[in-house]
Amino acid sequence: MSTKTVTKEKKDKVSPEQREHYHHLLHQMILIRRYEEKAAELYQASKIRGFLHLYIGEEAIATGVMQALTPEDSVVATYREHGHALARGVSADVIMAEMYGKVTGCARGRGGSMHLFDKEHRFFGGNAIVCSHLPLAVGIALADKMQNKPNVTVCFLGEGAVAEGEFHESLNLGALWQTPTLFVVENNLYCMGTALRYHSSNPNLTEKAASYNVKAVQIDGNDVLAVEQAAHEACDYLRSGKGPYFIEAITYRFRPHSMFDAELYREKAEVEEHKKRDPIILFTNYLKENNLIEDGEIQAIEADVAAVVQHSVDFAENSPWEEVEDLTRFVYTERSLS
Amino acid sequence: MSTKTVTKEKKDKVSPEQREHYHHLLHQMILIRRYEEKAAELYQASKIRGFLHLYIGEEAIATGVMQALTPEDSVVATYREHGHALARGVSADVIMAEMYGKVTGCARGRGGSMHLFDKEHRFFGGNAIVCSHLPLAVGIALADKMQNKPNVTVCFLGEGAVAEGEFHESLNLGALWQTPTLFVVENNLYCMGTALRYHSSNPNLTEKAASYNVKAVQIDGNDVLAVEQAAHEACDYLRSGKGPYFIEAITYRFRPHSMFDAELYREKAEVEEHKKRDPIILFTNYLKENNLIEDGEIQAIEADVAAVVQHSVDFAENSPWEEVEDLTRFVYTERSLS
Amino acid sequence: MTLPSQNVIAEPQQLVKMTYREGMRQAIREAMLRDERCFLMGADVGRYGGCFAVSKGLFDEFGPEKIRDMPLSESAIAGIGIGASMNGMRPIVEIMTVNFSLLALDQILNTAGTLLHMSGGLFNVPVVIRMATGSGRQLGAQHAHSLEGWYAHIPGIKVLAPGTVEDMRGMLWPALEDPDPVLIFEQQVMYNMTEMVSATPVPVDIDHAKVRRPGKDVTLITYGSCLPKSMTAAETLAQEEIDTEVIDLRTLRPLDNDTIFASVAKTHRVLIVEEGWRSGSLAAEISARIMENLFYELDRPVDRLCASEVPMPYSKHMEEAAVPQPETIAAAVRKLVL
Amino acid sequence: MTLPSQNVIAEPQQLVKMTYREGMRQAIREAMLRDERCFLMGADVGRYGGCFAVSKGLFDEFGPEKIRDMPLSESAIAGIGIGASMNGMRPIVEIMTVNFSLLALDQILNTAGTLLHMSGGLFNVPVVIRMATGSGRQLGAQHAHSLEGWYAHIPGIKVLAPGTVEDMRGMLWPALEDPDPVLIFEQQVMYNMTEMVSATPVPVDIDHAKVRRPGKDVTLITYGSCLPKSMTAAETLAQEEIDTEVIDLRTLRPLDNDTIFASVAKTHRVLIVEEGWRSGSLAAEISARIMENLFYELDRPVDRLCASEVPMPYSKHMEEAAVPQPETIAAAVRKLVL
Ligand SMILES: Cc1ncc(C[n+]2csc(CCOP(=O)(O)OP(=O)(O)O)c2C)c(N)n1
Ligand SMILES: Cc1ncc(C[n+]2csc(CCOP(=O)(O)OP(=O)(O)O)c2C)c(N)n1
Ligand SMILES: [Mg+2]
Ligand SMILES: [Mg+2]
Repeated sequence: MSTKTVTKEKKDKVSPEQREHYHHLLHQMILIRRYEEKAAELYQASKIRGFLHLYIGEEAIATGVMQALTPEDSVVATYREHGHALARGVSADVIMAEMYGKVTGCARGRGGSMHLFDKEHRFFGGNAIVCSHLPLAVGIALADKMQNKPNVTVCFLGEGAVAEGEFHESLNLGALWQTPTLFVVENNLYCMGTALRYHSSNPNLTEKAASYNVKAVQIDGNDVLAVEQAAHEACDYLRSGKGPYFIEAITYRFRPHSMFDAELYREKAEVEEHKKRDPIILFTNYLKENNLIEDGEIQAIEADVAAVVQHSVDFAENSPWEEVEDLTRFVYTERSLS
Repeated sequence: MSTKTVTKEKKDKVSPEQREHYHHLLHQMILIRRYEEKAAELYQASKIRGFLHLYIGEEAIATGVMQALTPEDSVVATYREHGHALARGVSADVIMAEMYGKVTGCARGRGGSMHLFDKEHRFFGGNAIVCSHLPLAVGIALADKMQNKPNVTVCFLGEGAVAEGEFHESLNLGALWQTPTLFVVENNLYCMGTALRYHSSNPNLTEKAASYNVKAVQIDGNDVLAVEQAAHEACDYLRSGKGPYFIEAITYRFRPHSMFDAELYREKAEVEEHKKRDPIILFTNYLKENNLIEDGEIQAIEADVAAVVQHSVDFAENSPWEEVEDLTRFVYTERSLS
Repeated sequence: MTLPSQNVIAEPQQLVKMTYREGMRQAIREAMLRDERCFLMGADVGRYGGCFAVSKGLFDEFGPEKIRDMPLSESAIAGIGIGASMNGMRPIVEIMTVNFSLLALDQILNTAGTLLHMSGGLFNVPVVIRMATGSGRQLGAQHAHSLEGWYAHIPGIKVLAPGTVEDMRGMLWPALEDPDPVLIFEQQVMYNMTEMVSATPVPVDIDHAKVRRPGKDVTLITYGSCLPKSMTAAETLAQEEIDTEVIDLRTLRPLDNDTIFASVAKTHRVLIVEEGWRSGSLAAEISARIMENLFYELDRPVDRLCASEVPMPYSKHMEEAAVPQPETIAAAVRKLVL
Repeated sequence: MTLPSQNVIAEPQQLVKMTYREGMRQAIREAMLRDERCFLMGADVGRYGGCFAVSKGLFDEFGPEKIRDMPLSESAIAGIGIGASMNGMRPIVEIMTVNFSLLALDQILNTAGTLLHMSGGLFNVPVVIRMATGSGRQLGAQHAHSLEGWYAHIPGIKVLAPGTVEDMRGMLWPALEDPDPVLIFEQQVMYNMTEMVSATPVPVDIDHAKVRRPGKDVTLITYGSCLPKSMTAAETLAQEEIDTEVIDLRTLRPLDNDTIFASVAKTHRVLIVEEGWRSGSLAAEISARIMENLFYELDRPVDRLCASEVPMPYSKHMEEAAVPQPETIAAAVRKLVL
């Protein structure tokens, strides 16, 4: 595990725009955190059902990466994707409605927590077969490349996905065809209950990625500024047409894998140890130490976030269910595509 | 492609046993060659049907590797496996009968050229789904390991198989569990009609294998002595329990991929160039230069081989077909296993 | 290990309350104690305790060699299990759920299903592959398939579907005794279901379907999660003086025609209930067999109640609408006796 | 590109002799010329000319960007095609044969089949996936499956099975126009079959089955390689004054009930012929539908003639015995009119 902490140099001269940007990053991370804390609560209250995978502890990654994207870029994510969807700009309301299973959800309540979709934000799911979204991401990027569009496709995956055959096939093909795909591995050290050393004969994932001739870097995934910087470097590289890029962001999942996990495989103390490097605390401290934020501003962020979260809950609560008669709609397309 | 030629040092003092061993190697290679030349002829005569993949040009690999095995070791091969079966000691008669589709064939005529099997010689096929036999080989080796048997399992594969997801999964698991599996990649530069550079973003296969922490070496697959030596080193390593081993043997397929290949993807001249490094010619020259074989001895080998080949054809010709009533036998086992 | 004849166990058994989950856990435990060739392998079977907690505690009891945690590599998981079974071991392979088993389908169909026949009867594949199946937990389109009936299309494999705790407890033993590949499909939604079962292990007769409720008016053929639903429906119908015979298929391949036909010849009216998609369902196969063998016995056309042909929606009301429920089952039976 | 209405093409077409293989080659060529979003991708589609020579010549005409050679990575091949189709392209994906498609089944079922429904109608998957299917060439157990009827179980995809050169030539166009995933199963054994077809492309009506031979005594329902065999059988039967109506399903999912039912209502006797394994066959589904809808119209129970439930043997006489032949088809029809 990386032990690097958030960039230490004093930032005395920071432009107002930069300051605002920092606040935006903090806002995003706090939004994801509070939103998921609420989701966990709603799960206990049986408002949300199915599998619910929380991103708590990993917020810096989605937040940092999204800063480097344009609206035309594409995002493909796993089942642990509330953070990615929120950071990409998908409305908190429609995500919450989706988790409630309401028709106003971003997938009409058919997807649930694991299958968030948003066409406008080019958010291609919410995919719950581990690693099956990697070929998708290569294909989406290939299509951009063949259409001479300067876009990148970001694909988030867990370190557990690295063992799947499709990882191998996708990295090879992405590299072979030089598709503008950014693979971001969120290495939270566990694949459900299996630590990396028990499922990978070589736990050095950047070495694995490099064996496909894919440019690969390892970063501190709890340091939002480090993630942001790495994402910018990656996207510059990708937009210059040099082929895929691989970021391994080391992080930690503070919560159980899903709501059904008794966490037999790790000690409480280990979790507590990692919580000391909570990405939100790290970044807040950094901002405070550098006089880049005031307490009141933090409170304002919290207040704003609380309002957004509450609004999403109200929206979901007050939304209707999909009509049962519509069950068989969208198995096939209703109208012809242009 | 490797440019190394067969080991050059003069061998002045060679024991009679060693001399005999060399003749055995040559005999094996010539047997495979003549046997397959006959098979090609029989294909033209419609005696053999289906897919027929010839090993011609690659004989040094199977021949060399088998020298390091004990009868208790296991062999798992591809659809291009006549050479492996012969070198492993499977009877030429039952292989030929199999290719004829006769009930006396090593798989009752149900397998054909791509599916040779022999339980006594622990020859686990003849597998025709590219790469699907790698997990088998890891599993067979795992079973030996769990039963504390000192055996190794050799798995032959083509370089085309390296792109499949199962390659990745199998190397990882073999390495993770330290199974005594020897992966022998017969790199004949083409996956059907696709040259390595068009299907692998990194054409350095030992580098790929090493990224799993698997011990990997590249050798000249046309040099039977180099292959034999590498196989011995590999098996020593494997029997000492250090985990899987990967040999990339560079070679060339002189014939089309199968009998249905128009060879649009390579020039005749390229094939001719490679034929200069015919493993049989290289080894014969080496033996001659070192006075390790006389012309008469070569003729004797050819005569013996011709008799074996002819015997196999006669055997096949004179064998009966399986009864049609037996079609549904062996979908399930007829008796309970002990 | 050998299977005690069922007749031997004639003395009354002490009964204990057990969950469906515990039934399989005990069965695995007992198999491991009985036969040292047995071991459990799969992702998260060990330290995590099994994705559905089936193997919880076994890692502590048997250790990492016998309860083998694996990476997410479904194809290799199946293939290694197959290989190990061919070389003296009796692996119990867990592929978390049927949804992920599609990644292992090549191994199941092309390797496990073919090897015995293709090798002319030489190579048995005595592997047992377990996986969870079915909907009912709001897990959405990629986690709620019921494909066991679809798997029953594959020659060379056997398909078991325990619908009671007794069967869950008692099917593994005969499955492990079977010389051929056996798939066991466990109903996700039933893991917490309890039943009184024998305190000592009793192997179940996997060659025959079982009449769970005798009746004279209608034959209701089902299995798995639709069995308890059908029993409930039958109770409701009994109050309306409709006497329903409920047949639990138990084994989906090979199907036990005799038990089915005997019941149809008695009742002359048939409903088949299952959770698979209707087109190409196992229910279609049963309907076709009845057509072919008992056409002139039928008072009414055989009817099927299957799942809607949709990827499973997340929201509860939609998921419930997509599959048979006690009310819809009862309604379908009523239509047959009108 | 838009599909010309079939009515528009009313003028007599110039006819040319064409093979089934050439039919698809021309269809691909025409699609590429018509629509710049189209490209062909798959292993050996380019330099080799396609494993069955379907795309021979296209690499020279369109170049490596449009005729994309790929590694052996079936899952990624399918997944990348799906991804590219979701982002503006119209890929024609070739997965050599149905036997290897099992490696891509997760992508086909869990991704292509679910995305539209799971995303609440947001994301279309307009991909076309082609593969060869069927037996008849002595390719043995791992190269001779007929699984298209099995694929027809999957919601969200369409399954086409050209049984004539006309259909092979004319199905790709409407398949590419279709906003949903379409699988095209090409009969290996028919690639050399010739027919007179229109010199200019004519799209085929993929929404309806086609009566290939009107008749009044018996309805024979079939498709693909069993179509010519059934036509031969029908001619034989005609000489015995048995008038057989032959229905070519053409599209296996969704099934065209109307055409089937209309014929059954006329003849009252039905035989379904296909090359898939009997249990769980598409034939079972059709039989069940007839049972449910036309029970009282039937003079005899619907009969099925399918493949023996065995992995396909290599030897010619056994392979022939395993699947329907004109003689066995005729015999089965005779039994219906006795
Ligand atoms: C193919 C497949 N196998 C297994 C699962 C069950 N599963 C869901 S999430 C998960 C763990 C994945 O771990 P990782 O990739 O590290 O991501 P993380 O959950 O840690 O973010 C598993 C095993 C699945 N969804 N798909
Ligand atoms: C999964 C799968 N995909 C495709 C094929 C078709 N196929 C048979 S052999 C072959 C080439 C394999 O090349 P390589 O691994 O280099 O072995 P070689 O034939 O050169 O010995 C292909 C593509 C197959 N049998 N299995
Ligand atoms: Mg993880
Ligand atoms: Mg090769």
